[in-house]
Amino acid sequence: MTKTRKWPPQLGLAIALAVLMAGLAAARPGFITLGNLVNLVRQISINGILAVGVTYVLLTGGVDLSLGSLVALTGVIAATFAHPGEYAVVVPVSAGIAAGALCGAINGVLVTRGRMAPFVVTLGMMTSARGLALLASGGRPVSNLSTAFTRIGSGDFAGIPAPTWILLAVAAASHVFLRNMRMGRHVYAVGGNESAARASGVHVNKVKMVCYTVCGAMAGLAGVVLASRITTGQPNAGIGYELDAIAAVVIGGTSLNGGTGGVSGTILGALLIGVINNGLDLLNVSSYYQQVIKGVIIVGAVWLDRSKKS
Amino acid sequence: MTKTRKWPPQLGLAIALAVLMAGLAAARPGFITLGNLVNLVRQISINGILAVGVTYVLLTGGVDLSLGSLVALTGVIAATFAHPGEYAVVVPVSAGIAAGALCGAINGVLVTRGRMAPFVVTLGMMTSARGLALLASGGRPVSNLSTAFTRIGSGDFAGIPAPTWILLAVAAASHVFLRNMRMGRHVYAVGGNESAARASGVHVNKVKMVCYTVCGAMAGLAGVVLASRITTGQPNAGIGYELDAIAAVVIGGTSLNGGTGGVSGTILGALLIGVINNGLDLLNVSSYYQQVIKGVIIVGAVWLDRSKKS
Amino acid sequence: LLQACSSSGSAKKGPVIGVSLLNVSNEFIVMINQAMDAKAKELGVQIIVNDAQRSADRQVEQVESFIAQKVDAIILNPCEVEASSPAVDKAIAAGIPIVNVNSETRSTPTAFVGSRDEEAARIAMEYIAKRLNGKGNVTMMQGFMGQAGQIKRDTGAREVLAKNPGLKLIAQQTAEWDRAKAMSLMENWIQSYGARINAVFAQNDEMAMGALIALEQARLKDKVIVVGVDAIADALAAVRDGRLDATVFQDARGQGAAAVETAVRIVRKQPYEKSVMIPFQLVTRDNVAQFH
Amino acid sequence: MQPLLQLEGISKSFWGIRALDGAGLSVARGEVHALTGENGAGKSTLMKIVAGIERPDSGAIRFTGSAVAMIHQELLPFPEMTVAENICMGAEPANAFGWLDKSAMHHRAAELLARLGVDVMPGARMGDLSFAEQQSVEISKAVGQQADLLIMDEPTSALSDRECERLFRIIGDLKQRGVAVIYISHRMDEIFRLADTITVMRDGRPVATRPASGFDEATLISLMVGRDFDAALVRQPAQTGEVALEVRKLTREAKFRDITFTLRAGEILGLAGLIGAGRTEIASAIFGLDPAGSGDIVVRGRSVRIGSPADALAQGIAMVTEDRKRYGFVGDMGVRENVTLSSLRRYSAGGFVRRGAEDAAADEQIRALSIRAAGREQQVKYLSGGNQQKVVLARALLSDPAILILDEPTRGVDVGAKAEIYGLIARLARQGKAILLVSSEMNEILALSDRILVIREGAIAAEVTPSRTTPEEILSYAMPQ
Ligand SMILES: Nc1ncnc2c1ncn2[C@@H]1O[C@H](COP(=O)(O)OP(=O)(O)OP(=O)(O)O)[C@@H](O)[C@H]1O
Ligand SMILES: Nc1ncnc2c1ncn2[C@@H]1O[C@H](COP(=O)(O)OP(=O)(O)OP(=O)(O)O)[C@@H](O)[C@H]1O
Ligand SMILES: [Mg+2]
Ligand SMILES: [Mg+2]
Repeated sequence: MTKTRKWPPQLGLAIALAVLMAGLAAARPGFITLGNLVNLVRQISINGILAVGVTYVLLTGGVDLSLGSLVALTGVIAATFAHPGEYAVVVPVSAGIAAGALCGAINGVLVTRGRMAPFVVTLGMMTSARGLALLASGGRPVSNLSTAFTRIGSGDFAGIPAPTWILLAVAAASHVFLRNMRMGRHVYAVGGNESAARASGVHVNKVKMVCYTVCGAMAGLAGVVLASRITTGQPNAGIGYELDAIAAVVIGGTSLNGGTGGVSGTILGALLIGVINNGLDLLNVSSYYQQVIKGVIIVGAVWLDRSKKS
Repeated sequence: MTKTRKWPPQLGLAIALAVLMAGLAAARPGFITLGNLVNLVRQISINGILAVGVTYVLLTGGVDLSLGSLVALTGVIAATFAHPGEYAVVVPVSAGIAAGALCGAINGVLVTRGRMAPFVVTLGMMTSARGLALLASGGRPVSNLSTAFTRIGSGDFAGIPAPTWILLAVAAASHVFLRNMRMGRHVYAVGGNESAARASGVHVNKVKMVCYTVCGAMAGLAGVVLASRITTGQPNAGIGYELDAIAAVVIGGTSLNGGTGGVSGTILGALLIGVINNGLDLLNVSSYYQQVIKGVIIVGAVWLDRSKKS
Repeated sequence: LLQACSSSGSAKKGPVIGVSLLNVSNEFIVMINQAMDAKAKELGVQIIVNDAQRSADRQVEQVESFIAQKVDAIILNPCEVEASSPAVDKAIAAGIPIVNVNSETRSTPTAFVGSRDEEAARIAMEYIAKRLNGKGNVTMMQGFMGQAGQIKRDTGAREVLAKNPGLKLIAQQTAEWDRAKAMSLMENWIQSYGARINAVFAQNDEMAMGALIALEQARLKDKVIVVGVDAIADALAAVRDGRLDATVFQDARGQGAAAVETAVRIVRKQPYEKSVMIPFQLVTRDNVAQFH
Repeated sequence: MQPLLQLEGISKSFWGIRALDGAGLSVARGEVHALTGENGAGKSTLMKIVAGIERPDSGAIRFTGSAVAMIHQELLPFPEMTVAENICMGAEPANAFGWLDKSAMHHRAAELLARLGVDVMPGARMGDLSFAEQQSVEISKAVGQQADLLIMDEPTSALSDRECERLFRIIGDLKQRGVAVIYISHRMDEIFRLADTITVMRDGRPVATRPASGFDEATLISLMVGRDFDAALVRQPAQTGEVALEVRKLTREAKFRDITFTLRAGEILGLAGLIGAGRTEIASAIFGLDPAGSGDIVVRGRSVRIGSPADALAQGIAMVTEDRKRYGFVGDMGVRENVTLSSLRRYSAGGFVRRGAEDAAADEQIRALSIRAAGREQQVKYLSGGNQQKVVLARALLSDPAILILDEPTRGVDVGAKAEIYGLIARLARQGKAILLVSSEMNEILALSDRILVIREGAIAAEVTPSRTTPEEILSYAMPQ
């Protein structure tokens, strides 16, 4: 009969990214060195982890504004358990991730059982979690962390920074989960048409709970990595990170209405944002122009992606 | 056969607000004094104006993240024309509003003609406009403003602060526009079912253009009022204002998917946020607990609103 | 939790002072806050502390609320030079004494306790000039663009650069007061300039710490001088350990205590100084012990 | 005389998929022009082009009238707005400043609804109406638009005979006034009753256009399907077995009350009634989409609590819903993913989907129901209406239920496929499945059911046996007293 349309969904974005990188390499040979590429992948790690997490929530048609605050809260909690000579490094790491997952689960309960708009629920969590982070730390950075803990953020393996390995691991696992597992299919169904998913026997609330909890856990992981990288638990860390993470996902082609998109696009989106930040720093563009240009490039890249499609 | 459901949509929210205010009045008699009530309505003015503006955009199913940056940009622009003895006060005011409207229109064009997600477009504008505000001001506050200009933010009329009058005016006009004018109905239609609206002969792109432009103009108005109130055009003003404004709208019952809600809910939402901020300050709740409580109250109020409905 | 609830029930004993702080998730401001609490307890006055969360507009609102509550005095830790001025004007117009702490506003308050931010940057940059013998490549990490602190520290630093033509400002960029952003920025600078950078001036210690960690990880720290401002605990520890070259001590506790004391004196109609200047001090490994 | 509408050589492709291939059509004023043909033949696409919603790749459109109104196959409601606002959308009565005249809106809506004889309040919220009621509202909207060409894309797919009669009368009136109507339908009786001219489409172009008198049913069907075909329905009553489903005193306030019946394995029980009688509500309550307030549901002798469709599916109950766009499919997903959504567990191991098995199952269903798609990966939102319906049906069948609830199962399905589906339903009953059939098509329910319950205003008004009843008798029970 006729052929199925098989246009890779993020081709436009990948082209935009390639053009941008080629331009930067031409303008600044230092951009394409091994050292800087390692730099780049390290710098996108935290936003990447958050973006992978929030991809789950966005796919269901929800949103999570609490990410930035959760990064602060979980970072502070992890740091509290990470002083040298107190606990094995697994304790702070699990504490941070568990705290994030718990907050995510609370978001999930309020969205499903409470039948409230995800925007409102996670806005409340954003505010409350920030307060908790300040309370837990007394408003001051929690420092003096063990080297075992700080190595998470600063170490590397086979030349690639540890945070990047973590990002790769969660991205790969999420990709497989969303593409190949039954529950992953259900995530798309809930986001695509919630009533139809329910009528098909999908446990909509369970799916949403999983997504919000995973998103919270990823925020916890990001909080741990950040605290380890900057060697402190900062109660005022992560402000605005939620927007960067959501931006990466949306730039990567996942719809805010849910149901379409995926982790591969998210990684491209995070890379695009990372390349812009890194490239403009390398070019030493003045801060004022940097912001103007950054906005234009983001819109331009997405425009290219859109117009390639139709 | 079927009866019309005539439960006033924001009754739950109004009740939540009343309970909160009664509680505050009991805990702190100073809360209910004339002086503090005047304070309260003045304090919600800027967020209220922004929230009314973004109501238009949210009703179409879009979003506007650029509000905060536009407040800064338009404030700086207005301030540049507001030095004493240079221009009549109408010049800076119109310049600010026009600049906001222009930026809003650019958002609108990119969303309609460019067929890009409003999130991405307005995120780009958010970043770029902030850069422009810094460029236009050289990164420093624009001060030394004429008293005619600063009176907009500090003056009052019949005991009610001028910014509150401005909010009342735009809210009333918007309410009438959205409820009683053809174009207003079309705004709801576009948000409710865009393809149906198109099939019904509604000029979808035109409606969206109007909404984004009005939203930008309101941001300009808010920028003018803010600059006048703090007697400077501050290039770093308005950070995070977009979230507060959207929160007021969503708390007020307007769906992020568009098509339902309205200005009356928005005003209630802005009031709720204002009362929480003002009340917790009055109670001298420590800032950390204040944030925790604020998040809880927002979610609680919306929960009350939701559960009353079903 | 509800400090006021308990005390407002009982008969009002001492004067009430309203305090509006720049941002209590900032360690430096937290220290000012703690000093104020201690001093208030000592003097038997009640203080109401509001957090302006870096928004001048909120700050003006909070002062309006204090006026409506008829507090006896106001202490203002201004967010902005210009934008926080209406708060001062309104308090003065309402006949309530207002004391600015830590930084200035355009409008003149009843009294001022603090120091000049330009001074801190000047001290830091002069230290760099001295270490480099007036010759070398410098980078500067800016605070949040357009904020009073950033502008003033920028001004101070540039004065010293102008006096030392041998110092070249090869790059400057904002890291928005944030440690994580500063780390990324430093990493990018290392890619661009590598060992050509001789010194980094960060406009606060958070950013200095971020730059420091990035340089250490790139094994360049021994080639680059890093200086911050504020003397937060982390930075002092880093100076003590010989990692951070210097920071500039600003006496948060002294400022907080003096502000409350001045406000109480005004309320009690005792003599007070209109301007209490608390000097900055350079902290290096040599004198770090006295700052703990 | 110059025709009102003249189409020539219209072609349209979607991503390389040819929907229209040089289609031409000519419609005169005052003519009722029926358009029919297989699912996916391109009827809706052609009409969307006429209405200006899609742009053709090539071809010429000559329209000499002033306005076109269209009733869409997939409804286009504004669920959050009132019925009156829906009806007036795009043509609201307003003064020169754009100020709305709300009472005029209300009156216009009330009048149009009364003409169609639909019992819906102009102030009701559109989203609260049943699919059929929404369809009636959209018909009223189109009729009220004073167009000289009215396109009706399967307007009666969810209407029962009474509303259909009213609609036909309205069409007669419009014709008198010189309005041309293009009427798309898969129902032969309607086509022969209404049409002056009939065009049959196949594979994106008309294959025959003749005056209605030039066709008889058999030739029409063979032209549509492309082969000779016997559409007559004959079903031998099946052997019935154990009681599979028993419903006792099922009640929901203001919707239905005291619904009690039993359904045996191998039996097909029909639910007949007028729109709004509550049949869909009853079916949805049993399936757990919208659980009832009180009453018992007994499945194979055990009383069960069904709080959600997942519970129902776990009990072996599957349902094809009436509102396919809302409950039927996930538009962004492909045919494969939709078809297997309810039974994914069977095609997975250890939580992982086994793609090979899933692909095979999807292909099997595509073949069995002759779903016309560009492959199993084609997104369902881009399928034609009838093919979407087949996807929904396939999903329900694939879950291999013991009890199957079918609410308007052949809505929008072409005659050929309809006969296949009838055959399928009969075969399923023979295999021992218990089937609850809700249908507004009298022929369908009479031909397929073993027993028929007539629902009137939320209660069972009568039970009849198809072999010993007539459509008139059923209608007399269904009419509100
Ligand atoms: N937007 C679209 N994108 C891709 N393909 C489309 C789109 N719209 C229609 N098609 C395809 O065009 C063909 C014709 O569809 P159309 O809806 O016109 O059929 P139809 O004759 O109305 O069928 P039915 O009787 O089932 O309603 C189908 O193969 C369908 O899949
Ligand atoms: N989702 C809904 N929300 C509120 N009311 C509804 C909903 N669906 C249906 N109703 C109402 O329930 C009543 C019964 O409708 P139902 O759809 O069950 O009738 P029916 O007999 O199946 O007829 P048909 O399916 O042909 O419309 C109608 O008055 C309708 O307005
Ligand atoms: Mg069709
Ligand atoms: Mg029905």
